[in-house]
Amino acid sequence: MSEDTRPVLSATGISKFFPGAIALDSVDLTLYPGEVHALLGENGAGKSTLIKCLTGAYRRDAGSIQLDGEEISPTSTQESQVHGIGTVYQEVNLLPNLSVAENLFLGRQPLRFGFVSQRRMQREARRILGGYGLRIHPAEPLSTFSVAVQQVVAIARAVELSGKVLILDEPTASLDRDEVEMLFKVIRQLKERGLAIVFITHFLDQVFEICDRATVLRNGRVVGTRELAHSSQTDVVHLMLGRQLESRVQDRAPQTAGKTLLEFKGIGRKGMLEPFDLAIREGEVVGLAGLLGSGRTETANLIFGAVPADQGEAWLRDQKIALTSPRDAIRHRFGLCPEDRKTDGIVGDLSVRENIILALQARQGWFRPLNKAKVNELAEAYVKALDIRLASLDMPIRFLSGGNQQKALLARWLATNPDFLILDEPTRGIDVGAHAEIIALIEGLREKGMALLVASSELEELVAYSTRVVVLRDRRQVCELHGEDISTRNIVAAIAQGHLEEVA
Amino acid sequence: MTHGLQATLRRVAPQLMILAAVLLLNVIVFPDFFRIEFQNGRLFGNLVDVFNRGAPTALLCIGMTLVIATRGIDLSVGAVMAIAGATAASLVADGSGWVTALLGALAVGVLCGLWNGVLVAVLRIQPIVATLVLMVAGRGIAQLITEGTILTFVNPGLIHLGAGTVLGVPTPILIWIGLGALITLGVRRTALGMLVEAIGINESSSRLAGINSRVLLICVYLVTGFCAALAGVIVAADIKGADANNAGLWLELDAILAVVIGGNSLLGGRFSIVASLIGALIIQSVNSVILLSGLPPEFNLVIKALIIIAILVIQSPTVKHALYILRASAESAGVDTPAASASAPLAKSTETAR
Amino acid sequence: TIGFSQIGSESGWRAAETTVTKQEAEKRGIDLKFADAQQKQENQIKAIRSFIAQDVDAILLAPVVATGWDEVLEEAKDAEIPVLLLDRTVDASEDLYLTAVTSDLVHEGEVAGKWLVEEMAGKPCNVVELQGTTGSSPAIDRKKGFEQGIAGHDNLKIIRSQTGDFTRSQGKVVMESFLKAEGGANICALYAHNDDMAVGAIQAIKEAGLKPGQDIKIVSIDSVPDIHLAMAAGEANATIELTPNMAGPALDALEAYLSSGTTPPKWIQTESRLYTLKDDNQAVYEAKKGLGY
Amino acid sequence: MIRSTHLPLVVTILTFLAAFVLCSGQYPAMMSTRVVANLLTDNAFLGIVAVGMTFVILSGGIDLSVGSVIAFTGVFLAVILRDTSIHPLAAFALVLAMTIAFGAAMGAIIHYLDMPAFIVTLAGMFLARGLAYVLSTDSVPITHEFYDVLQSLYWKAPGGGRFRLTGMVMLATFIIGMVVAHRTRFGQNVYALGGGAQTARLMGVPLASTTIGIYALSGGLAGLAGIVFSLYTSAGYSLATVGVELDAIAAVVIGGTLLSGGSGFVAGTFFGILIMGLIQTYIVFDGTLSSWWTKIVIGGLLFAFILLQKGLTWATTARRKPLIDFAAP
Ligand SMILES: Nc1ncnc2c1ncn2[C@@H]1O[C@H](COP(=O)(O)OP(=O)(O)OP(=O)(O)O)[C@@H](O)[C@H]1O
Ligand SMILES: Nc1ncnc2c1ncn2[C@@H]1O[C@H](COP(=O)(O)OP(=O)(O)OP(=O)(O)O)[C@@H](O)[C@H]1O
Ligand SMILES: [Mg+2]
Ligand SMILES: [Mg+2]
Repeated sequence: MSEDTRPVLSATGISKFFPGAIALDSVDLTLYPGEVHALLGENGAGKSTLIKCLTGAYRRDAGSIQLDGEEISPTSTQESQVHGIGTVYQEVNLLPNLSVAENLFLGRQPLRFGFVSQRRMQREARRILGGYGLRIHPAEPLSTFSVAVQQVVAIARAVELSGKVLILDEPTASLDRDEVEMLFKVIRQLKERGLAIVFITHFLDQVFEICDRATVLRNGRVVGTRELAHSSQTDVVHLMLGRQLESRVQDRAPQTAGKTLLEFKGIGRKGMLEPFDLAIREGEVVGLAGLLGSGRTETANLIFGAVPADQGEAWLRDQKIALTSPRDAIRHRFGLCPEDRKTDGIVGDLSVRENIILALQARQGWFRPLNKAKVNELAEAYVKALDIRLASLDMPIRFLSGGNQQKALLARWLATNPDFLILDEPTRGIDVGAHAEIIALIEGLREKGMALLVASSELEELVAYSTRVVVLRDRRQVCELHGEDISTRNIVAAIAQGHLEEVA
Repeated sequence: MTHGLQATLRRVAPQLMILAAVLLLNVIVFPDFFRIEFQNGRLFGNLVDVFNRGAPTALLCIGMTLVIATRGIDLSVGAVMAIAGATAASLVADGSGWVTALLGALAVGVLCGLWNGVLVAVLRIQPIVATLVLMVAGRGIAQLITEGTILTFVNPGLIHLGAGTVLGVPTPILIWIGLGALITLGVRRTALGMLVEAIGINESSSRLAGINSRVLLICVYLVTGFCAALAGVIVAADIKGADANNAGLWLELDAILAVVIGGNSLLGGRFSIVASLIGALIIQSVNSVILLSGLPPEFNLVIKALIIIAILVIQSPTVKHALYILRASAESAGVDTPAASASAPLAKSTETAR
Repeated sequence: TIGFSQIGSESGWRAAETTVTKQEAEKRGIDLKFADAQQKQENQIKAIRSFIAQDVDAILLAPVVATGWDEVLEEAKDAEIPVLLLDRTVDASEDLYLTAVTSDLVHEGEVAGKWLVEEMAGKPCNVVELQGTTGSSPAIDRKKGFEQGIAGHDNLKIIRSQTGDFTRSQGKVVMESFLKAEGGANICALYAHNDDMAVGAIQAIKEAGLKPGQDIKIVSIDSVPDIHLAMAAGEANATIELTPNMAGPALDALEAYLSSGTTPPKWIQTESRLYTLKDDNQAVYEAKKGLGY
Repeated sequence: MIRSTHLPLVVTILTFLAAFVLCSGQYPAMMSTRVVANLLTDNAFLGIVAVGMTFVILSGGIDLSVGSVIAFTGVFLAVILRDTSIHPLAAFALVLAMTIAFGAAMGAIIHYLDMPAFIVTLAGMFLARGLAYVLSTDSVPITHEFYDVLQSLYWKAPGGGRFRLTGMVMLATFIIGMVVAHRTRFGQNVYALGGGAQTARLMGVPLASTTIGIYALSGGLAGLAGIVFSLYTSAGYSLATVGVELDAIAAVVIGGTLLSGGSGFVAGTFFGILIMGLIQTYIVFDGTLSSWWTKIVIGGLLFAFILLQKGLTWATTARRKPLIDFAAP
């Protein structure tokens, strides 16, 4: 990163306006060859918008971009690909109906006599994915694979496309440690080849592990650029939030759980989840830990009735209940914040307000609309309580940044005042500030006597709020950790144990 | 309340403007267009005709708007009209009273809606294919009832629904305005409107939020069947006979067109029944231009196509956006009002980026 | 076995033709294979080809349009299957079919025109015309015939002509607009290409407060039962019959040809009878009611 | 190994074969070269438009204008051959250029004005039919000797079946369509568009040229179908081929292509066409159905096929096992 190397890409004065919001206000970004550059900022700071402007997915309203000293102005992502800028956008952006190989090579398929050669394409795909430790059949449609695999394919595609710059927008949000390691290995190789890499994430550990410099955005403006070797986490966090993050007391939650609320006996579904028993008491947070694909999401969906169980029974306050649909569950005052907020969570074109009251209204029934004043009061209260950043309650929720969407979804369920709340990856894509708030929120809810089931891939977080952790492996419960036993190390051990067995 | 009215007016403003333009076109080809007389116990005039003849399309587009809001489409409404008309006619022919006939026809329409709804919501067949089945078979069923003939009837009660008047106003006008108002209030004064929009935008999310999307979807198709049946009865009553071969033929396309001209997206979501109804009036006004112009019928379709294309282009998101920018920059070029200067940087910079 | 390729069932008259054809076949003990083409020529061609593949003894064809039959008729000829045309001839060489039993569409229009000329007896008269479906041959020919019929009589003037798609409801709608555009008093006669449109128009005239049949003379074609009912009530003035019994003469000709080899004439014209108020329309109505119109 | 994505295709083919065997069991005359040749000849124009429709539907769109474009092509050819001395081949080229331009214009409107294909092509349908009326309301026979030459090009198989040029044109269209769909970048872009336009855009698929290309292709194939139809009937008629777009859509859907786009096969459409042709042939062979029962039975069979497909798809996805992804590091 010596001062005299010429930047690969330098953007100056990039601005982007949305109706009612200034997403980017004269942002500068400079990338040098062979550097990994972190782009940091709170939810809604404008990170995704910035890279969309850089790559031509959005038309920028002002500013100029220079690539290798030459002015470029990509008007489509295709154009930026031609310039050698490969990008992974925030939500997985691949085509589920095409095969893995076709996704990898879309737009630059190997040709033979002018025709696409499927055979060569698949051979190449196998080779490329092998480099990420992924051994799959590349002719299968992408939709048959889990989100994690899709994410890796998206990364592989972007890497293949990037001759000069690689941009990764929260690529690790749905990856496990091992995959993250694999990704970092690839990034280091690319760095050696002299590529400039933009890395967006909310995991500061990862930032300090892999990145050289960081540019921090706040409210659409650059508030600073730092050499990471010479700065600390607190410094960066301070820059991001504009305030200090109170260090939280790491007291273990006292064991004051109430009486048993729910009991599942031998509940399961063939081909999806092995039968398991689980009891949850009031004022208890049960954490679900496991590797990708271990069945955490399945457990959550099964308990919520989103995918009905085909065996076992459920008891609520010693009464047997039927859980065949989300509606049943909601009637019994359950709530579920799903993992994939884009497809299962938000209702994109409805306003933020309507999204917040949706579940409450659905429970109230078709013919008893919530009155307007109450709706506004509720929505405003939650926007304030969760610090959701928005231009207006009337704006469609899909215009919110990813993290703010997540908070709005939390608000939806809190508004129903549930007895039992299931959170599937509640902090995915959420910034450090909000992360702390959500953890505090979970503890607050528990103290009020709510029962929670939280699935998460972030072990530190699980350790922080769980009163009990259930470890899953291969869609089966393998062990349960209580009280003092709950620690990152023990969870990792419990997960890994299964791994060793499997290999043996 | 007034706030809601204002919002509605803002929503339908483009449609109203287009309607005004097409009506103006009518006046150009026929200067007496707006003259309304009271003649022979009924209002009599071209404008009355537009409202009266627009009734079937208007009725269809009430239901169609809801179906389209759920990201569906119903191609079978024309056929359902034929079935309902045939049912009503054959019931009065068998000696039933007009009330029985009407109820019977409506019941049959609802049944057709149920069939479509089950195909879409339970069997998960894509709406366009699911309703294609009834579109093809339905006319056959209607002909089965009438045995291919025009089933003429003389029951005055039934005829009154299509050709009669109430206080001088043709009954169909009252029926479609009444039903339109009823259903608009029905969906907007309850939570139904929002829930329908929610399942149209993202069904999976809606289901997880506890909306009974399956039943709601079926209900929407039931409403469409009901509206189609009512339209069928009116059309049959109008000519005092059930014409299974021609009643409602291709009218589903007009209804869909009306919904789109009403500014509703075929991709589901936000909807406005009032705007669709104005869309129906626009289509009928276009038909009226064609009839009044006196041009040879060979040109009917070309004229209709050109006017519709013009309307759609004006309404397209791209043109709307361009107009918005144009207006904003025109404002900023003018007097330096605070509002104008506030919107100026936005408009200008968007332009330079092009 | 005889195959019958019918156009479809787009109108009451068509349904009646189908019914009568089936009755005539049954009367003669013929096994009739019926194929409805849903108004599509391609379906008719498919049907004929299938009949050939089944090796039927003869084919009855009611062609939807005059052109486009050469190829398939040649195939029928190769397979030595006689083809008889009903209610419309085709633009094909005459040796490709045995005979055509049709009315003369132009003649029908002409009869209507002549009737109106006589009825008006030189008085000035503004005529409005309800055309059939744009592009269909009855619409074209009946328009032509009518114009021929009134040619040279300058007192008759066609002031408006628009399509009513052969349907009752369109007939009514278009008549309504005529009445408004021209004013009821300005219209003295209506010529409709078929009775259904006339029946619809009669309602429109009544709703406008005028007396159909008196204030506005009405002449139309087909002679379906409902128009006779209207005529019996004095609400319509004349209709020209297009008989639905095309199959009778055709089957007679076919039987003669098959049994004794007598080649029938290439064109068997059915009678285009004019009915006016002088006829006993109530009786005609009763007689026709059961024919499946 | 049959890949899961190929299943709808296999199902369609099996359905056709089973149906054909069943029908032949009832009417032995159906097992003849005549019937087979008729299936090809009579459905030639429908097959050709259905290929274009397959591309459109694969991309997540729809084209309602094809029936009218066929009619327009026929009338245009008939009128131009009647009124001028231009050679039919030149007229073919001219009309193809026109229909391609027409389709491209619709594609451009759909893309640049961001309007739904359903509505744009509906307006296109009105316009094309309207233009046909303006050219001539009457049906115009075509009597050029070149037409006779083209029509006399057939191979008479033993058993009386005539395999005509038009049928071969359809087969060729299908084969080329298959190659384009699966072996060219354009084809891949079509599938990509059907998988999600926004995503495809972010992945760098050129949306504008692909969309315009798709509708131009559909328009051009409708023009070709119009030429075939004019050979088939030796005439141009403005009321011809009403509702053919619905037949084409039905054939595409029966052939296993999803109307929502992104999944399906050109080859499936071929069997969809054959199945529809078979249904009609069966109804004619039966010969006892009245007009109304014909409609009801066609609707019912359509429903049966959709249901069969649905059931098979459901049965197979329910059993689909998740694939194990990551190798141990
Ligand atoms: N199409 C749009 N219309 C209006 N506002 C928008 C639109 N897209 C984004 N915004 C707003 O722009 C701001 C920046 O959003 P962006 O997605 O870039 O945030 P981000 O930094 O990527 O956040 P996150 O970490 O949550 O992903 C947000 O306030 C968002 O609400
Ligand atoms: N629709 C599907 N079809 C086939 N397999 C699926 C499907 N959905 C999920 N799976 C498989 O089920 C397993 C569980 O996936 P899932 O992502 O739900 O697990 P998880 O433990 O919740 O992981 P995470 O939440 O960290 O992504 C994975 O192996 C995945 O491939
Ligand atoms: Mg983002
Ligand atoms: Mg999960």
